[in-house]
Amino acid sequence: MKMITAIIQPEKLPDVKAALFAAKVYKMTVSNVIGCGQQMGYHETYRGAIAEVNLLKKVRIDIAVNEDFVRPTIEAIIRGARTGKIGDGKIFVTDLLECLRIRTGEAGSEAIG
Amino acid sequence: MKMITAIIQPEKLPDVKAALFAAKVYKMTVSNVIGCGQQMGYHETYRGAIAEVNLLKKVRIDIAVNEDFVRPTIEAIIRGARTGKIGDGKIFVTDLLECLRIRTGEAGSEAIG
Amino acid sequence: MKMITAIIQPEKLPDVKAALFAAKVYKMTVSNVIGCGQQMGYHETYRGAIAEVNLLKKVRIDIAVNEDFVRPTIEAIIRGARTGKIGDGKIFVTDLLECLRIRTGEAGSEAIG
Amino acid sequence: MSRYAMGNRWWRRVGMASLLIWVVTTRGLAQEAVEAASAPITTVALETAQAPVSHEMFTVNNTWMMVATFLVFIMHLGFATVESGLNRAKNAVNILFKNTMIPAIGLLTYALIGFNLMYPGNDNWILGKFLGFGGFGIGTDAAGLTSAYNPGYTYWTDFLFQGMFAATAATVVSGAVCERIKLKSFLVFATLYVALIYPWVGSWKWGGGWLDGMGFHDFAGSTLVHSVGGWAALIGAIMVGPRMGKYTNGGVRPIMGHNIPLVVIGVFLLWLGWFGFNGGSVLSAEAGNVSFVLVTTSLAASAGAVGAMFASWLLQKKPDLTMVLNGILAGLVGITAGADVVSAPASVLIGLLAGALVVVSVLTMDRLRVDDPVGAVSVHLVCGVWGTLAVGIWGRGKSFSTQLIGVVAYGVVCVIAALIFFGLVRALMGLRVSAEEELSGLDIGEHGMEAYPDFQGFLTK
Amino acid sequence: MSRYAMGNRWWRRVGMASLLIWVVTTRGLAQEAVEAASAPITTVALETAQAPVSHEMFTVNNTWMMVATFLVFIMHLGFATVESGLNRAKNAVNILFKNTMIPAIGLLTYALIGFNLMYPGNDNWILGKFLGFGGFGIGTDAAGLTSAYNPGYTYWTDFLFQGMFAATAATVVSGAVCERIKLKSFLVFATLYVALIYPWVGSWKWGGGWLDGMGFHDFAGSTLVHSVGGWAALIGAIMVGPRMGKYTNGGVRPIMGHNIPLVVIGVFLLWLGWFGFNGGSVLSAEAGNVSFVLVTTSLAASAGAVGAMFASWLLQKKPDLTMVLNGILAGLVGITAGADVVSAPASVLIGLLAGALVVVSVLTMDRLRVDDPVGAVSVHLVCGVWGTLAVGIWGRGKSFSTQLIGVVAYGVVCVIAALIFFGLVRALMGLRVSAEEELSGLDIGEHGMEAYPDFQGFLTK
Amino acid sequence: MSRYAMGNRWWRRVGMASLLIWVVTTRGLAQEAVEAASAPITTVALETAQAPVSHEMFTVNNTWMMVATFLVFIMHLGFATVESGLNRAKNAVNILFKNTMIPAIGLLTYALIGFNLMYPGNDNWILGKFLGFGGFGIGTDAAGLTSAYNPGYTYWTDFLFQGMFAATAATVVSGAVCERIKLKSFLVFATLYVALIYPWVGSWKWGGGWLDGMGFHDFAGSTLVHSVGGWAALIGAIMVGPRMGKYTNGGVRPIMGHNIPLVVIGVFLLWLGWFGFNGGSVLSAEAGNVSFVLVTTSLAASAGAVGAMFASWLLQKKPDLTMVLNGILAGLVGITAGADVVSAPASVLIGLLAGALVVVSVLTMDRLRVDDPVGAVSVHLVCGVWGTLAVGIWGRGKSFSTQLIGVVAYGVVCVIAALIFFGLVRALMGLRVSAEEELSGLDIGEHGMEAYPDFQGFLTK
Ligand SMILES: Nc1ncnc2c1ncn2[C@@H]1O[C@H](COP(=O)(O)OP(=O)(O)O)[C@@H](O)[C@H]1O
Ligand SMILES: Nc1ncnc2c1ncn2[C@@H]1O[C@H](COP(=O)(O)OP(=O)(O)O)[C@@H](O)[C@H]1O
Ligand SMILES: Nc1ncnc2c1ncn2[C@@H]1O[C@H](COP(=O)(O)OP(=O)(O)O)[C@@H](O)[C@H]1O
Repeated sequence: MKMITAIIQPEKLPDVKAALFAAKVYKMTVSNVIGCGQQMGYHETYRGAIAEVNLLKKVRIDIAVNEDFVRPTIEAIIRGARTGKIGDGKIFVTDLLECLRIRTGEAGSEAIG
Repeated sequence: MKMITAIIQPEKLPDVKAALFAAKVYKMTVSNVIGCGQQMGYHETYRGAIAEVNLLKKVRIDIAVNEDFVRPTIEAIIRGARTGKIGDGKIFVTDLLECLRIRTGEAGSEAIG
Repeated sequence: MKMITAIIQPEKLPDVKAALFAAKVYKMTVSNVIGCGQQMGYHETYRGAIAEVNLLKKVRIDIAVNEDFVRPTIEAIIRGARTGKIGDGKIFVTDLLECLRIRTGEAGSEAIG
Repeated sequence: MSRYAMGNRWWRRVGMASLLIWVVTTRGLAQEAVEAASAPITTVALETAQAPVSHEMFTVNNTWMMVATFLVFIMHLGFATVESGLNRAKNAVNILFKNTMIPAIGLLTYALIGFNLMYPGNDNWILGKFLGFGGFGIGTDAAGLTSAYNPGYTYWTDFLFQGMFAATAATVVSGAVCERIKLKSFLVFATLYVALIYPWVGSWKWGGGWLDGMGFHDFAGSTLVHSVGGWAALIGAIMVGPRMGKYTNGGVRPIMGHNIPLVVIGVFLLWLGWFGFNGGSVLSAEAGNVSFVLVTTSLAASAGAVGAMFASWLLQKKPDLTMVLNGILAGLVGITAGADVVSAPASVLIGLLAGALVVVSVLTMDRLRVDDPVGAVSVHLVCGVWGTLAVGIWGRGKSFSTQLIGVVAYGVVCVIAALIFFGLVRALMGLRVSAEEELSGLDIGEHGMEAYPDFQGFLTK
Repeated sequence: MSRYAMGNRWWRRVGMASLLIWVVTTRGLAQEAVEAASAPITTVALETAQAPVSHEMFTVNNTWMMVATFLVFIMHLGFATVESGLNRAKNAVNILFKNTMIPAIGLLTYALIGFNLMYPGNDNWILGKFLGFGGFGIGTDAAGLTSAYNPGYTYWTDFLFQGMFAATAATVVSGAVCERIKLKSFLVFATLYVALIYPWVGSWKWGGGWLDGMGFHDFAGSTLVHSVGGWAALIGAIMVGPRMGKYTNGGVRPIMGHNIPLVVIGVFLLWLGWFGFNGGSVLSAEAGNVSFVLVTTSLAASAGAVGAMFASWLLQKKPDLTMVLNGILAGLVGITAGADVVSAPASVLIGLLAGALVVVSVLTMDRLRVDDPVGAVSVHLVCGVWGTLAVGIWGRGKSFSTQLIGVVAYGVVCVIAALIFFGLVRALMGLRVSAEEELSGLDIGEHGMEAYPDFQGFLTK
Repeated sequence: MSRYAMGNRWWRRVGMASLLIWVVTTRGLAQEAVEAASAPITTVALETAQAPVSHEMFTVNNTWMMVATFLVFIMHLGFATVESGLNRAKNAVNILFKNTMIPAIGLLTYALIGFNLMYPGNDNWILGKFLGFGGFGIGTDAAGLTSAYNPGYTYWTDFLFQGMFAATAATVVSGAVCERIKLKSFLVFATLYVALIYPWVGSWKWGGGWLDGMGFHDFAGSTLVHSVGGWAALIGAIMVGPRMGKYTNGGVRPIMGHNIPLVVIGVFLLWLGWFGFNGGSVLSAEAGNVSFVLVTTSLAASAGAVGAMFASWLLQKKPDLTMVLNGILAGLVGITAGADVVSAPASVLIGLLAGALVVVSVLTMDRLRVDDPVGAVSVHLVCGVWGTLAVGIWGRGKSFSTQLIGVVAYGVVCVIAALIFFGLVRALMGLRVSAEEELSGLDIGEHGMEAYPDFQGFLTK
């Protein structure tokens, strides 16, 4: 099992969700983050002082999947999130040792879906 | 060392915290997430348009533990979070290579607690 | 590749960012968390009832790095975040199997930076 | 389940029954009251308008009119909070910016040109009773400060009271086109519309123009203020197009207001302001007239809330607070044309129907794919028309057909004017911000700042 | 440490000393002033009540009373923001919904039935001077528009001013039972209580009933409005039970207000509104009387803030803003019964003690496990009783025992009425939402929407 | 790009041209109007001040003055919301606490000492016309309730109207030192400054002191209220030092206001309040005078918004809403000294320049490293001085040099007083909270609570 973590543009979340659903990936956990990458921040000016906002608003998606879902999930994310512009984001994959469904106590691959 | 990540119902946080404390697990990091699983979203209606809210509010708990604490921690979470209803959540376990206490520079198992 | 996750005091974020930049680490993802560690919470009183806030506000930083950046990154975080007082925080290191840049599809070490 | 349903039915029945009882038991008395109340308006008040009044009376009248002016002024804050609250956090600064500039621009242009366009005086008509102009700027001699000018107020109070009304029309437009219109484009349109169209068409009735001569009745502006703004709002909403993501795959996606307490603050302030809007439109402190107008105004607002609550509960299954709030405004807009000439029970009916109407209208607008984030068209245009026509139904001695002529005349001219001005602005400066700016919000795009920088938002909104 | 403590003590001493100086140095003068001020109220004003006044005077009086009406109206916004601000974000829409509907329902039922139940007139008493009714609906003949009706205001102003008061009683209840009561159940209770109980018991004093005959003094409603609402709030809070998680393992868990600026906005609006609540209760614009009442009102409010600040600093160790805000309201409720008959220094004392009292009362209520999220019982009931009794202490020529009889009489009847109505509603429709709904919030449960959808909340609240 | 730029230039040109047209076309008339308007103020009004007025007139006058009092009262809510909105969420409770206590403390100290220090009466001057005192406490005999006291209002109205002004000076200071000053230290300073300095220096002009004798003109307090507060704000901001992180490595880091809708609410309430601040300063309801003052006030506020918008767009490239809001306040502060003696076009110019000035001043203050979170010094001091001097330029028959003397006199004394009081407080209790407390916020540190506990903030703010 793997944990796939994607950092994407906030406004692309609906598209990524749609792409994931199309790829039959229905489960995910989403959170707000701010990030700093190749993309430059935009400028806010406030009462004459200029703030370079170098931490930009991003959305983080965590998806736990079985091995055979790793590729389709990554592809779906890319399909939904890519615009070709700097700031599109990153995908990170880590190893998932165990997964449990709290309600039933099921563990491993069956608990993931 | 392992990193235990649980996604639970927001209103169960106090119970889970109590169960963890009872199991002598005192350290944790908590954050807000929204998630999408087997549970159906509720409906919001706003000025006549119906929004299916398919990302529900959840709470994420991250706990770094030594090997011998893995079982007790997981059991404590389940004890605190289980209601038997869909939406109870998931627990994920990943491998933790290193842990450091910033204040002292201690590393490994002793830094975790 | 490794994923470095640090939990720090919110007010030290600017210092940590500066230390990371000085160490040539420019990419990171930041989020708000609340945490519970050795540090005692402060007390809020509200209309006569006392609330011990035992989950304190913290900032979480996630940084994906190549192997040779692990040490410098950890050292930079410690340099920026350490005050010597309880509550300085923790650093966790996990293994990162894969990293992809959504915009270009690049993978692995080159995608990280 | 069934007990619940019963409670529900029972509750409704009691409401309906009570209203009926009242309408029946009080019809006679109320009718008398209207007669009593409206008598002074048409006779005593007009007489005093000729005859000079005592210095004391003049001072009371003027004091009342100043208070009314303040109340109308605070409506601009009401509009600002309603509109920003009903939109997304990422556009709040932009909306507040517009609503802050509108009264400022409104007062300045009204001083420069509007006042003398709207009230040209008897000798300054240029085109029949269709267009007049009294010259640029404001100013008066000593007579303007006494009851020789008017038994109800000084020249300066007159200017300020009318000037506070002026900007309202532009504010109505603001609500319908927000979250996607360019700041500069809106400011230019609003300035032109407020400086030229509002006062010009206003002169037809309040300036003593052709519609006034015909007997058209619009006491405080259901048509002259609200539907004049409403028509431009409708044209603007259509021309600028719906917000991205509002209508997708045949469905309507709700875009929720980000701060409901702000909306409540706004609606209460607007109700408060309406006491001045309608109460001040008596143009003197004449006790019987003003207090009667305040009662019809309040009853219509209350009934609007109740009407919208039931309509919303019925049609949307759950009672929608934003609909109830729109219902209050609907009741207020509805009673504005006839607050002085309908009975108290009639004012309840006008409000009740306006409250229900606004719910249906909001749902219908979405079906027609006209994206009006705050329901400005439904509140100000639809209920403005309804209120004006209602005068023809329940107003003592008013003619339905004359009311209809007025409604149509304003509709035609305002639609044409809005088309021309919005068209011009679109051609010269463009109407709509870029898709990127719309996504990241106009606050960053137009102003480089955020309304709530300390709070973490749901970033996908 | 010790310097800090000294500074602290020093500061307090100066405060105390200053107050003393003032009380001492001005007692004589102030006493005179009260006599001077209250003389017209009891003599001149009553005389003018008989004698007709000039048209000018009538118009000023009526204008003032209309302004007072507006001020009381805006109190409803004050209540709405105070209550929603002092509760959790997940229940904000629900609270605002109730507070928006209350004035609407209040005005309509007052028009239908309340006005004629509260002011039956001399000839319509049915049960001694205990219950009277003047018939359904409102309406008047031409005399109602002149000083023949009343030297202070027209029939319509009378209705509207009193109608704005009416809903206040229900609003008080709303604050005590919020975050767990069913929407429909509350609306039914509120409608019944406002339509029947408030006007009925109000008639005992202001309608010229039996308590008025006894010499009971309640100038603007410490008892008639605030404790009438407060008793029902107490019964409601007990019957609906505490919010989940409020009292656990013998401890009190604070449930914090989600938006403190909203609470501040509300309290300032309430203070503003009280100028009309008390100032308008003079029932004319009589300069000396009204302005004196405004001064006692303001001094009591100010002293309430100071009293609550010190009490809170002493008992809670840190100065709690919500307590200071409650202290202002406490001072206002406290002075309401006697604003016309106590001296300026006495008004400071009444306010100071009310401010301290409200802090102690809020802490005590929690010890008694009566969960009152906004402190409605402490502010309106406890300080309402305090203010009514204070008239018996410092009020010129008032009897403590008569005041006590009044307090008890209202208490008995209101408690019984609240028990019956809440009991009926509980039996027929249930009082409390399900535990799930309470956890996820009434905004989703009752209205299917959120107050702040763009913001990320702490989900465990 | 180039079309955009052109649109931009074209827009500006139209604005300028329009203003010019108006100034030119109306200068003559307007001048007359000022003469007409100011004639009664200097002659009729003063005469009536001697002659008794009818009971009716007295009642209208007093009613108007009470309304003005309410409007000034609500300014305190305006200040509270502006200041808290322009600062960070973590300090909101602290700021609101101060702004809630200030009017309470202000009214109580004004009753105890201030009123008789500011208006000592003719016989109580102690040091020439430089310092007088009429004794502790307030109170009056029956004459104080009639026009024998004053044709414009009763003794009690006089006290309350002036008392509402008093606290304003302290509020101005609060805005400049917030987010880092200790609560107790501020409260002690504010109490001293409001109880002693404000009324003492106020007596020089409004109490009939030496500056009044010289012909210094400050109609409603550009200097007496606003710059008196502004000087202390300047000294306070310097002595307490800039907020941590504001000025770093030679750069200015913006610290953004956390709730812009709150700021908008506040500015509208302040504008509303200014109708009473300036309109009430006529000290009677005299129709011509009051209404003229309301017009100059509104035009200056509007022009302030426009001036600040253009200045901000020019200097900051994007139109900054907080600057426009400051611009409105700047226009209002600017017109306050001369609202009764400048023409309508001059009021537009005063406002326009004040609006531009405030933007430049805010930017300059940051360059000087004086950290003033809300721009209090720029609004109240800089524009207060500007407004006072403008009377010397455009005010009918006013002398520039006398105005300058007044400005300097107030500056010298207020700076010295602020230095002494702030110095004393610093020595005895310390001025500034600890760095830890500043980082985690004064809400936790001073009050142990948060303003928005349900919302997740960006924790690094
Ligand atoms: N090495 C990294 N570690 C942690 N987060 C990263 C890293 N690289 C990128 N991110 C996250 O991804 C977001 C997008 O990165 P960005 O550099 O803008 O993407 P791209 O290089 O594809 O344009 C960043 O804002 C940050 O949150
Ligand atoms: N495969 C997954 N990857 C990431 N998050 C998941 C996954 N499965 C579940 N979750 C998270 O757990 C939450 C609860 O899941 P849910 O399906 O409702 O639990 P259950 O199946 O036990 O009823 C979801 O809202 C989501 O945030
Ligand atoms: N074992 C752990 N698992 C998860 N989070 C932890 C753990 N230990 C510490 N943390 C996080 O780090 C934060 C700081 O911990 P704290 O104990 O105060 O640090 P220190 O021990 O260095 O003083 C905590 O608030 C919590 O969010």
